[in-house]
Amino acid sequence: MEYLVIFLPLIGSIITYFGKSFGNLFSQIFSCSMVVISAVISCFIFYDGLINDNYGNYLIFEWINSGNLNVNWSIKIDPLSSVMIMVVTSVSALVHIYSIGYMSQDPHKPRFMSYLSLFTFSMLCLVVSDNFLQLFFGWEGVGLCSYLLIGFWFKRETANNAAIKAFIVNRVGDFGLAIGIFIVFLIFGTLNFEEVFLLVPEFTKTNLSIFGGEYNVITLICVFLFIGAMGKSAQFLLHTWLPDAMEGPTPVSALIHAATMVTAGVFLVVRCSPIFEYSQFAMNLVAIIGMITALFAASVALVQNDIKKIIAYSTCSQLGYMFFAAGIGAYHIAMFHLFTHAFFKALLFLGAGSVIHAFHEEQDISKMGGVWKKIPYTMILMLIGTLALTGFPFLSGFYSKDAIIEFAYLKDTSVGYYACSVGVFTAFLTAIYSWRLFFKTFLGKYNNKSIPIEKTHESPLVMIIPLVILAIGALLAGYFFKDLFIGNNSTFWNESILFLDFIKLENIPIWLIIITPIIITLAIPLSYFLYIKDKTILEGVKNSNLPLYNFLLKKWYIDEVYDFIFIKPLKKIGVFFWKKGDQDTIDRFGPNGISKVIKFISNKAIQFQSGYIYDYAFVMLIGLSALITFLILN
Amino acid sequence: MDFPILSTIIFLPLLGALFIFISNKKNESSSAIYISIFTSMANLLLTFFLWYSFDKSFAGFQFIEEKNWISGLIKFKLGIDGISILFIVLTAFITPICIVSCIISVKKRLNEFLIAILILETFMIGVFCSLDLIIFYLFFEAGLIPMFLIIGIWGGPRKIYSAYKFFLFTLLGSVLMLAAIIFIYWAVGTTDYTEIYKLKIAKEYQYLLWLAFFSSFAVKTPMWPVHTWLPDAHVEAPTAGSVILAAILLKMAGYGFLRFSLGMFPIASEFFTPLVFALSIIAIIYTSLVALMQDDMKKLIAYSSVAHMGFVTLGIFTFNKQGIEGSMFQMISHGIISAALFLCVGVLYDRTGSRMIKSFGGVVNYLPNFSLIFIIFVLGALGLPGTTGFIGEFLVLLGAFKINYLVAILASTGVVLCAAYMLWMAKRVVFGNTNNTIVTKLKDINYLEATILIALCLVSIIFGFYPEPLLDTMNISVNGIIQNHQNELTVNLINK
Amino acid sequence: MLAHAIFFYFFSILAIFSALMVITSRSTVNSVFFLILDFISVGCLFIMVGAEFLGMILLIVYVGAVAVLFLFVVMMLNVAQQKQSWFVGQKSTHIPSGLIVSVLILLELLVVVGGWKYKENIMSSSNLVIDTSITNTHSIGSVMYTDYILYFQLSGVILLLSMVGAIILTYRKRENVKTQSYLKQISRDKASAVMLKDVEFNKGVKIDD
Amino acid sequence: MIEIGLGHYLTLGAIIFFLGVIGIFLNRKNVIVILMSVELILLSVNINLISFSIFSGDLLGQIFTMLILTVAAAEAAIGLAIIVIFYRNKGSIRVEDIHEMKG
Amino acid sequence: MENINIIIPEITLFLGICLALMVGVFFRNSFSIVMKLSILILLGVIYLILTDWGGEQKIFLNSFKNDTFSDYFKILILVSSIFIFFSSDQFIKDKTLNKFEYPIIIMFSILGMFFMLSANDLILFYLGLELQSLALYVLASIDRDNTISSEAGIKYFVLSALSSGLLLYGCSLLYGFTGSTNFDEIGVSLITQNTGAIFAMVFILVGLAFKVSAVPFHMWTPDVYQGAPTSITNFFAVVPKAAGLAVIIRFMDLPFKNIIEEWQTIIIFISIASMILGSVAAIGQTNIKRLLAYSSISHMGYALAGVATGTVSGYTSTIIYITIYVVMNMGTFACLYLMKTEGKYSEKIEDLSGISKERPMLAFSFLILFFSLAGIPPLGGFFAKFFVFMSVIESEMYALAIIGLLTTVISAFYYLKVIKIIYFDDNKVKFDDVRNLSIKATIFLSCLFLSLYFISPSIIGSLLNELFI
Repeated sequence: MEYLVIFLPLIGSIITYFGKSFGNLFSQIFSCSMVVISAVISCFIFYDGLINDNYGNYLIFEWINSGNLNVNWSIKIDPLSSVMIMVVTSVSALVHIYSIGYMSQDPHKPRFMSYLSLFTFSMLCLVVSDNFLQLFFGWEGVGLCSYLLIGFWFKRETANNAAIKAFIVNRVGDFGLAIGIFIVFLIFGTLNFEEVFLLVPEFTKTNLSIFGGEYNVITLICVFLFIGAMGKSAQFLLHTWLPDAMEGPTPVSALIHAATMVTAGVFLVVRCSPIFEYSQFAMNLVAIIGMITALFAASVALVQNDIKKIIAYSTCSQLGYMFFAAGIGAYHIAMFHLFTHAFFKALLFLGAGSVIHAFHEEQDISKMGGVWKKIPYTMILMLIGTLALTGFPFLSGFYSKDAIIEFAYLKDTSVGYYACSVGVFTAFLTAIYSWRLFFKTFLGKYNNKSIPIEKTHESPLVMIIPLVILAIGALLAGYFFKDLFIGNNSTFWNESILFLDFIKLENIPIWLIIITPIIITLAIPLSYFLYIKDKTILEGVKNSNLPLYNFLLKKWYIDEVYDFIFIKPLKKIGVFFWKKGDQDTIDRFGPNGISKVIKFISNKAIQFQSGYIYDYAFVMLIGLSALITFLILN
Repeated sequence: MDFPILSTIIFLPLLGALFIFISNKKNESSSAIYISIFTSMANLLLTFFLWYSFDKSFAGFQFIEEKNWISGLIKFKLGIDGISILFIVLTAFITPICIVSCIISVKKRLNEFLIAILILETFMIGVFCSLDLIIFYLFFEAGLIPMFLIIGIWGGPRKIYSAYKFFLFTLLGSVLMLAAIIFIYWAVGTTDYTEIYKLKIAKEYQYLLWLAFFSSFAVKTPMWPVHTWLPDAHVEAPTAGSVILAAILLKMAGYGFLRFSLGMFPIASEFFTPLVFALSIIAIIYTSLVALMQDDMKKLIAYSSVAHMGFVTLGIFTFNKQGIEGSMFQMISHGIISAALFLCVGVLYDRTGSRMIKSFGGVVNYLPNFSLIFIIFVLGALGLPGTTGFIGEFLVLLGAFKINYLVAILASTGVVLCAAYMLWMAKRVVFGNTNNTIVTKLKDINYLEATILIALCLVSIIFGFYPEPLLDTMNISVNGIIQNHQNELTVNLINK
Repeated sequence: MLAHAIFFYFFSILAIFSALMVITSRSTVNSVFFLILDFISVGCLFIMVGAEFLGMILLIVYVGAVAVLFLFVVMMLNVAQQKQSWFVGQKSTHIPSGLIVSVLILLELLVVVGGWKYKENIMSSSNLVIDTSITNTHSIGSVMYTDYILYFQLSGVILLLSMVGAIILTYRKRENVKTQSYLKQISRDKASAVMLKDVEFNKGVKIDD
Repeated sequence: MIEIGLGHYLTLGAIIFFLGVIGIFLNRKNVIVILMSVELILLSVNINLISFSIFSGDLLGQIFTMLILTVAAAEAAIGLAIIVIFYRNKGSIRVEDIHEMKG
Repeated sequence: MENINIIIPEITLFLGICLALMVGVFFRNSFSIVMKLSILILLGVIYLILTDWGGEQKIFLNSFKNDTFSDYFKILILVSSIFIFFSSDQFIKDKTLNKFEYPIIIMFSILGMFFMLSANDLILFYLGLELQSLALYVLASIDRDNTISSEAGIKYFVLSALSSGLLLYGCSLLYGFTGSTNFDEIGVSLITQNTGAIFAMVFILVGLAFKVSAVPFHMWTPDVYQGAPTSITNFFAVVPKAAGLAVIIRFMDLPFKNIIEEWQTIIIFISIASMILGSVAAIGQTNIKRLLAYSSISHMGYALAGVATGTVSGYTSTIIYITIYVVMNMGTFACLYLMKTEGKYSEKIEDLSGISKERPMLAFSFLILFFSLAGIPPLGGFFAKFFVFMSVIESEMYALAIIGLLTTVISAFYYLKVIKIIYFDDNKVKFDDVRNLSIKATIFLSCLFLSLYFISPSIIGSLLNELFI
């Protein structure tokens, strides 16, 4: 059964790709059914694990066996992976179905479906791995699928660039992850999670001298692993690919860049909680990076105009939440937020997709507005998503986000307090940009000049139904799974997450509980007023703080800085090495130089062969006298 | 085993070449095609049989054949172990592919081309089979002749410069090796590798001898800064030539390092490790950066070969299990993937006559099947898990990390750069808009091309997921190498 | 002793002078004459030192044959006018350095050869002792055709070769040259010598038919 | 100085040898002079041999000398023949004219 | 009574010469007959040598010596001469060199070489050398109506006369300072203290180096190779070289064996200079005969490297080298006989361009021969170099070995140039279809030998086993 979950998407992918000749319908139905079956089974596995405690590790076959390096292909089912499987397969199934409608005009449907299924397979490989290497396989696999799907519309230059950027930035992260894995293998001699986790306590004092300094191995491992996680989860400094990745089709953004792949980083940190727990430095680093990302992304999201980019930054920001949750030790809450976030963010993306669909591929929110009557379902669903995202009371986001903030407070450390305040502030920003998005899209005046309002239309049923299901999740998931995931007495996580010092969610000051809901509720009218009623105020603010505005609009100029620091110099160095190094130095003084010298000598040697007898005799005599003189001198 | 299977495998292609030579008719090549395909396939089957009957649990050399050759001096000695068998299989596997590819793409003087390739196969397999240094040198050098002709006769516009550069560069490197081999003969009393292995070479000689061997292998590998012949040779060589060059000829050097430098000069190898590491690192980063800026596909792949071979040398000189097995794997993987990439470029070149990246774009619209395969190999080249490329690179880096963190970390940046230049090329060639009207009229790959490419593709993916057959084959032999190395070093330490 | 020294110095200075003149003389004919003078003086030295047969032979062979051959060729090729002119119109600038090099060789030769002290013990292995009781000619003649017959024959072969070689190089079969063939003339019979013809009357004779 | 020994003769031989050598490569005008220089060299050899022969009381040197005389004659004959055919082809035997081939 | 039997081959050869001379004089247009007769005579001499193979014997007051060494070289000379006769037949007729004296003079020079090889005495050696040289003077200028050929004759004559003058001067000093002309006796009395005799050694060495055209006494080589008719060049490139090298070995092994220190440095110098100059100067050549001249200079450098070791294995390696060199040059020159366009023989390298399309077999022969000349394995030329370097390194002369190996790379450059012209360039000149079996057989046998030599590389070595016991 476990095998089925993993391999059905793969089969779906392969058959869909090569079954092009069976037609589009076949490919869509086949791949959808495969993933749906997989999703159903995964729910069953989750349930089975929950009820019967039926967890285990299923070996497929040995992968690499080299000296003391033994790595298997295997399926490890434990609470953590079962949750992930369920999230991945179910969101994936819904996105598959949604894609049937969304991609109906596209000539390359089978390819698209195939990539989606392949992505699902890779993601599953990642989450069910029992060792670092298979995780790395899935990690790169999802990166690949992300690359393929971002660049799906390969004729667009921007899409291609975005795809490459995504892959390479991820590679930078993978570079860190790989080094983390190397250190793990170096220290522990194995890459198997369980074996590593068992050994961790013995090595907490071990130091490794690297780059001329002595560092604690656990910290090193954690830092490098976290670099990997940063890359995949688009954390600050390595986030640049995520907004660009919105060049891909919207279902892709929903599935990969919101619900599943980007959370792989969080998953990694949670999976490695038994290591992270032993390094306070790494934990703090995670938390701080998470906080910076949360704040940064939210601030940038405030001023963006592209509907998908706003949601992308929002995703970034929410991932920041998850990280700082993990960083302060609230792994289960991070997972919970991951879980709920999957629903509402997928919902938002798909909803945005629906909007875009309605506007015929228009993504700029300043060119939308006032269409709520034309697309009512979409509007309602988006509303649910927005509410859930902002953490409106009793929706799923509320439970997870608040839990993070509360936990941070209870942690009772300086990082915890910072995290708490950042959480609250970010929640406020989240509310502002979310409502800005919502209001500018649906309310106000109709701004689009290229498409008359009559032409906008509601999406087909096949797109709406997945949205509805997700909306239900967004509404209720928090409430239903709250106790299970983060409840005080829950033993659900069992040994898959390690807590060294357990914090009970008690004795929370009442003001803390209510401050966030109040802020975000107040944000609704505020943003309505600012974005719909009286735009002049914002204009004034914007004009008086133009540098700041531009700073935010240009995403803190990080892309430009990277371009300046890395890309251009690398290209220049490449050309330099090629032209100056290879051609002008090595070739010039190497082969070409030597052959020139030899040709020169050759010409000189030939000059002696002047054709005159006396010269010949002269050379002979020189030879004779040289030999005689040599002999006499000896 | 009484039947001299190794000699058969070595000389069967030569026989085939002879047949073609005899039955050579002008403007008539069907019989030559059949003969060459038949011979190479028969050889492939024989090597499979060899692999099948190979005893994986035995560390020493197997299928040993010994004949008096130069009386009183040198014996003609053949034998294989877990390392060489893989290269033999690789050679026998690549050759039919080359033959098919040149049947498709070579328009003039096909018969001669087939003869050259078959003769080359003989020499290449001979290199991997020989257990005597002189025999090894003989085969090692002899391969220059057919390769020189392949580049020169069927090459591109700058073929003469490239062929010269290739020939003289490699010859220059290997004459020093010849001097070293002869010196070993007089110092040890034999050039039989197994004997030298037992008798050991005195420590004070090792350093210079190591350098002499290094000069040959470094050129052939090729290592920075003696790599510049490779891009030129690749660019100008015909497709099949590039394939053989990348897939097998470069591997001879890696094999040489592994078998001879490590086996015979353990102390010197240890001593010169920093040098090799430094050059490998430079090769990886430097050539990756150069590759990034190439506008010729073949040149790009050639530079990437240099970078990939940098991983190989890096891995070999880690002296640990992962590193060496990784190098082995990387060599085989590179043999398959770079061969396939050259074939892919060949497919485009056959159709358009251009290898320039900028003359393509949007190929996927017109050659979807080709593009799929091309992308798979691009991904394999950048070391995506699930292809052989990943396992090789990963093991090498893992092995290197055990020895030297800095080296491993620097080498890892090569992986990132590799992704950059490979994907950038893929983007500019396969994706994007089609600016060139020629591209719009292209036909997708035909069955023959598809067959060879898919064969390579399958091998790459299968061994990417299930590398056990390869790792298992080399396991014991690699252990032997490491064991020997450790012993030598210990003895050396005690002597100190 | 003194007489020996006087004669030695006289003839050797003469030999050196004439050798110098051979190579420097402006006229080739003069060169040949100086060569002859050189041979004569050296021949005298030979006779003086006791190798009278060779001294004579030198005169006979060289002066009588070789030098005359030279003269003959010089005359035949009509190059007598080609004047020797050193240091004029040189294309090659090696002359000063050439002189230096050859003087170097000479000095080294003189140091080693001229200054070398004759050691008896090394020369003891002589296997053909000069018998002072018989003449020089006699003693040479008695071994030349017995013990050293191989050398003698071989020198004959060399002369044969030089003959054949000189002929193959210079002999030219001349076309359209009328030559006598005695055999042909003698062996002519009547039939081939006389042709009888019946001549028709009153028609005249047409000779060139 | 008065005592005339082997050294004197050898010195004479060396000087004539030296003059012969100089004659060969300082000569610019006439090939026949070169031939004469060769004869000078052979003469110097003869002086050496004769003096060695006399001073060591060994007849062999004289026999050698005689053979050299023969060879010298043969050499002169062939040499002059070659000069003659060259003259026929070229119309000159100036040393400077003999440089059709070079490089 | 002395055993006259051992000189029978020489006597037979001389009588054969006389017979051929007679036949040539008394028959009209007798070239073909004399040619065939000469081949028969040479075959007969081979037979005579083989029947009395080996065994060291001396006659004529120890001045004539016959042993395996001289027998081997005699056979080598005879076999290669026969092949030259065979393969050059067509060429000679085309060039109207078909005078009956032609083979006779070659036989004279062979006779001279025989005496050179068998000489155990300075006088006999000198006479043999002169006999050979005089014949070669004639041969060089045998195309007497051709300016170039007669120029080659003059150059060869003047320089060779100079060199034999130097050699003779050395001989006279050697005679004076050791008191004997017999090699064995010279060998005994020639010791390091004997400065004058060592001086004489240098002069003799110069003369011998001239014969094998070793640098710096090589100056005649390119011009004579170019000027002489190809068939003569073929002879020049092969036969006197082998004989000259044999004589050098003889000298080093017998009279000079006690002063090895002194001559070793000289030979090393000459050897290195030849390798380098031969490789370097050949690069710019456009005439294939000139190219081969420089090539033979560098080959002589390698062969002398074997001599320079002064050991038995070194001498053996030199003999192997020269044997393979002879085979390679036989084949290469036979190929030149096929370079005929519209009845004229071409010598320009560029005329070979692209012949691989029209004449694949000829091109392939060139390929084998030139790669073999370059010393690329697995062809015969490689083994020649291999054995030399084996012995050089055995004698721990590493610098010589390294320089030698590096110059092989340089020399590979110009061999590749010819291959490049043949195979890579476009066709310009169309060669006549020469249907001559003997030329093709020569090429074929030579190529076969070179390409199959790797099967049993020790074959020559084992022949030579008893050489220097």
